[in-house]
Amino acid sequence: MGLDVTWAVKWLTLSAQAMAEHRVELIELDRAIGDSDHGENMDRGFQAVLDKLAETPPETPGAALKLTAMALMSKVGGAAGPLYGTAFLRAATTLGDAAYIDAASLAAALAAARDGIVARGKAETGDKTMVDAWTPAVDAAAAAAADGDTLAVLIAAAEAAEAGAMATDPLVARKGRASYLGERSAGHRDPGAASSALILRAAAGAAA
Amino acid sequence: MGLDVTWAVKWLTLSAQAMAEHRVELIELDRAIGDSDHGENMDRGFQAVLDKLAETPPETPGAALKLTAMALMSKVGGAAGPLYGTAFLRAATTLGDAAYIDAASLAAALAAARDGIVARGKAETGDKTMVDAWTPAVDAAAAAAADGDTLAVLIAAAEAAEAGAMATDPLVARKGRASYLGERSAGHRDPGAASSALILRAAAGAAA
Amino acid sequence: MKKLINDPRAVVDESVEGFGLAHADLVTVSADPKYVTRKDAPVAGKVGLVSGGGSGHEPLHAGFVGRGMLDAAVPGAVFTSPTPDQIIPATLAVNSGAGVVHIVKNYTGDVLNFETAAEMAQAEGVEVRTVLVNDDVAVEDSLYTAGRRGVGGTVLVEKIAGAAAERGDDLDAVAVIGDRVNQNVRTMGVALTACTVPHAGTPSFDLADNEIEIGIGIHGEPGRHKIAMENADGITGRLLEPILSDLGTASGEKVLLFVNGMGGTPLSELYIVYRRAAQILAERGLTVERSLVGNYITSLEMQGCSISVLRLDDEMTVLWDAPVHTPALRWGV
Amino acid sequence: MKKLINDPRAVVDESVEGFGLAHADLVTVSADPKYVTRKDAPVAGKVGLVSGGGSGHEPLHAGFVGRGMLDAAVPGAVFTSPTPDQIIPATLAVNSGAGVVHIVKNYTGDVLNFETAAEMAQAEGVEVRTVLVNDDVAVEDSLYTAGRRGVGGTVLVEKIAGAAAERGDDLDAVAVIGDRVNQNVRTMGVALTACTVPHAGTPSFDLADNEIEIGIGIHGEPGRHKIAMENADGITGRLLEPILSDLGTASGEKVLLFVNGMGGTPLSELYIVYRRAAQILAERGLTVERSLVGNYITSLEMQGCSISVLRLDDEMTVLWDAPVHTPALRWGV
Ligand SMILES: Nc1ncnc2c1ncn2[C@@H]1O[C@H](COP(=O)(O)OP(=O)(O)O)[C@@H](O)[C@H]1O
Ligand SMILES: Nc1ncnc2c1ncn2[C@@H]1O[C@H](COP(=O)(O)OP(=O)(O)O)[C@@H](O)[C@H]1O
Ligand SMILES: [Mg+2]
Ligand SMILES: [Mg+2]
Ligand SMILES: [Mg+2]
Ligand SMILES: [Mg+2]
Repeated sequence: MGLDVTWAVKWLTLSAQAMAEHRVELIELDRAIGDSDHGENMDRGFQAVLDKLAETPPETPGAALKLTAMALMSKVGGAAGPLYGTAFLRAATTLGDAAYIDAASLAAALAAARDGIVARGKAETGDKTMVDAWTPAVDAAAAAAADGDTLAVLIAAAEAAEAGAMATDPLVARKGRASYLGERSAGHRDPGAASSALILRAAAGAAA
Repeated sequence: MGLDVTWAVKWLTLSAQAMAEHRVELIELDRAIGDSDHGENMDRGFQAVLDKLAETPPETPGAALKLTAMALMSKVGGAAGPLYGTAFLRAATTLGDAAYIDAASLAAALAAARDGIVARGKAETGDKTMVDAWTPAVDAAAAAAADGDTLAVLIAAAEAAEAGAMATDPLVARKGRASYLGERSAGHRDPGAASSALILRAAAGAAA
Repeated sequence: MKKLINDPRAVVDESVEGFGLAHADLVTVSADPKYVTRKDAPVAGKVGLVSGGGSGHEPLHAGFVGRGMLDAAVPGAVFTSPTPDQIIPATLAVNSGAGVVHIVKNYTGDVLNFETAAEMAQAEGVEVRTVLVNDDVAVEDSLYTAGRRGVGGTVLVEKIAGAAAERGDDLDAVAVIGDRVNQNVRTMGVALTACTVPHAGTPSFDLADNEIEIGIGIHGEPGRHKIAMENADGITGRLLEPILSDLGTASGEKVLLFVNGMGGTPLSELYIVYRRAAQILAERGLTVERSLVGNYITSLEMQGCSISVLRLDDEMTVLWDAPVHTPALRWGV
Repeated sequence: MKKLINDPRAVVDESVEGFGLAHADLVTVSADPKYVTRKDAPVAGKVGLVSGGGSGHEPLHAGFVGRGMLDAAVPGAVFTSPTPDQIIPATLAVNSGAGVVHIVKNYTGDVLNFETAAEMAQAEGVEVRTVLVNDDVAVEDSLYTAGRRGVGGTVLVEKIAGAAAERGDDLDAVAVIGDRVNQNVRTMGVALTACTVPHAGTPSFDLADNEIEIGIGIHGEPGRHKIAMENADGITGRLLEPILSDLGTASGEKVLLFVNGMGGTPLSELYIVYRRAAQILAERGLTVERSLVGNYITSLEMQGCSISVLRLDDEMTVLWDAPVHTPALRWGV
């Protein structure tokens, strides 16, 4: 079996909830080393995702992610909009029309998402961006996928993403708006890494 | 004998000192019911008077007051500049070329100054303006002049002006910038009345 | 108080000097006595237009010196009217023989200083007319006050009278059109924050975080009353209501709508106010024929705005549209 | 936070609506997707110019839509770059067949969103060139950052490239002159106060009463470093020094000097900065051929300024002087 469109819709719904709940926190993180909009942008974007899901309920997980990509691309703006848009689009492409996602294709979809972010943003590990949440998540997912348990893959990814986001605290940013601060960016968590961890935690929550 | 040009120069010098010393206080009074410039304007104006006195030392009290009128008119600006300018000009005209001022002509000069202010500003007693310091001062001076003692005239004028200035506290302004505040102007001393009292006190101080 | 200044007492000197350097193609600056004239003044045969007042309202007045508007501006100290020894030479400098109109905002200081200057200029043979601007509806009872203040309408008087002078109207005609603009314009302002006069160093009034000051003038003096903070639509209604009722506009009339920033308010917010004001005017059946949005008559860094409504007639519209070329207002040239 | 707004989330919608009402003679506003086009767009045979970015920098960009400058502006949320679904239709709307130039400030968000939009517009048959503006010398080591930001120079690129498009230059030529302006302009800014993004409600950074932030961008992000408050002459020197050394100007060269307010600074203070900047340039043997002083690219109500110096050649000067008719910049027409 594996994860189906119900899981995907639940994932996106929980993600939207998480963005609304953590809106102020993400704004605050962005205020410290950016321009105070990340939480607002993500909240607005995922509300648009919910609207789209209600409007045209998707029939496959891939369709749900594609719709998400389009909504985020057209409603988030800023750096995060195109990056998340590309991530969800690449994941959707990997999943194709499949009705069910097994552990291996789940791990592959996560890897495709991460690769999309890197392709667009050109950030390397340690540049203090959302990549620092995604790369450990992708690695942990790949390792967990061997056992074939999708929930275990998602939990591993979420935990790794959370650890990765926390690990951005001491880093000096080299990409995105925070990079203008140089050394002053150290001591603050990257907002995009934080929102990425929330989204991946929502994915696990939806499968639990 | 009476008051001579030395007295006049000392009066103006003490006035300049008083304006410098009370600059912030006059600004604060004007801040409450006006536009925060009265102390700055008077200080600037009387510094210009000092410069003029040094440049072309006057030979009569009347000449000293005329020079003062011109300096205030050209350096103070605002409402106070033309009002004080006219006051000093009218007083100077009254005194003419006399080398010495007796009590009667002193009282007449003060009355002329006050009349000048009223002629220009059209304020009545109780309108909460500098007139409320000048009119009691002129009345007290006239009464004291009967005894022929110029110092007594000046002390009477200074005391009356101070009382008059204090008495503006509860009034509602009907002229000048404070009038825009209506009832909100009550509870504050009129800055022009306060500076008038300082100037008349300096006149007494110079004669002591 | 944080300001981009050097010595607080040199603010006007240095600012006017910089202004003169930046606009050397348009204006000439006299440093002492301080005044700014149009580069080609006096313009032969043309009535001269002189305005002035305290500094701190930039771009008013110096920013409006140039073809089609003022011939001279006379800046006083911050929030302090200029003195006759500045106004007189400015008046003489722009007199081509056709006489000079003084545009004076109705504040005791401005009135007295311009009055003295006009008298002395006349004594020197210059014909002077005075247009007194008093468009501020916040001053309710002008019997018991120094009368209504000159505020936002001043900009409109200067533009339209300036165009009349430029097209060759004579002295009386320029004064008459200036008066007509004044009689047909009403203004009301609001402050969200006070401003700080450089030499004073403390804010000009105290305002709590949830309070605004309604019916302010332009000198940082407190307004008619404080009210609790409201949203932009609410504030706009509060400003516009007394303007329209005092002006007595009737459905079908044409107006110019002027939303002016007090210096520290973003342009984006002025457009939010403009939006609501335009809606209200439309509801009243008024046609907004012309509009102006921006910081034109300010109170240093104060946050807030004023709204002015000018009832237009065809001649005023033509004069409004006439070419103007000044540092702060320019079109048609 | 006191602002003349209604719902913090409606700020851009309502402000752009008001802007459209106030300038209905010049622009057309599309509400959703949100973008502003020149009233007569597409102009037959003319290369289209599109710019955009986060809101909160008004008058940039919508204020520069009109003859001789931009054909379209695409406003994002406050400090958030717009999305491809706005940029694409704006691009299509101003394409007359001669192609479209995107003027993009170098921020990751703007670059990515315009990149996507350009790709998709090209797929629809519109030739697109991108001019990336990155004039901010505050970003020292562009190897270890997202690269220099696009700041004050953007206004100059838009004006000069706009004039090139208006005179009939082809797509590549317009992009080339835009690039040339960018390569010859350097900017540096300072904040005396932070600004508050409406939806955030707290100031974008913390600054003590005696501190200023040097090397800021335009999004309320903190700058290169904080220093103790200094006077205007000192600050001007600090901003100009890195500009001139990076630009490598030589005595005898001609420049355009642009002193820009961040939104909450009085014009009078900008002229004090201009004065000192002009003195320094004169000391270096540079000739200030053209100048611009005012609030053109802002950060909401932030107090502070930026200085830009553009090394001029004759063609740039001619294009700078060419007629422009937009809500925020107008001359020659
Ligand atoms: N080049 C990049 N590669 C990957 N992620 C990036 C890059 N640039 C920025 N980001 C991510 O985007 C986040 C900021 O998003 P957001 O605040 O919405 O956009 P903006 O910086 O345009 O305001 C950063 O915290 C970071 O995680
Ligand atoms: N019409 C008037 N008649 C008499 N005195 C006046 C009048 N108007 C104003 N004043 C005096 O001028 C003072 C204000 O002076 P100042 O602050 O220097 O001028 P401004 O009000 O122009 O800023 C007031 O306190 C008042 O005493
Ligand atoms: Mg951000
Ligand atoms: Mg005063
Ligand atoms: Mg004053
Ligand atoms: Mg942003």
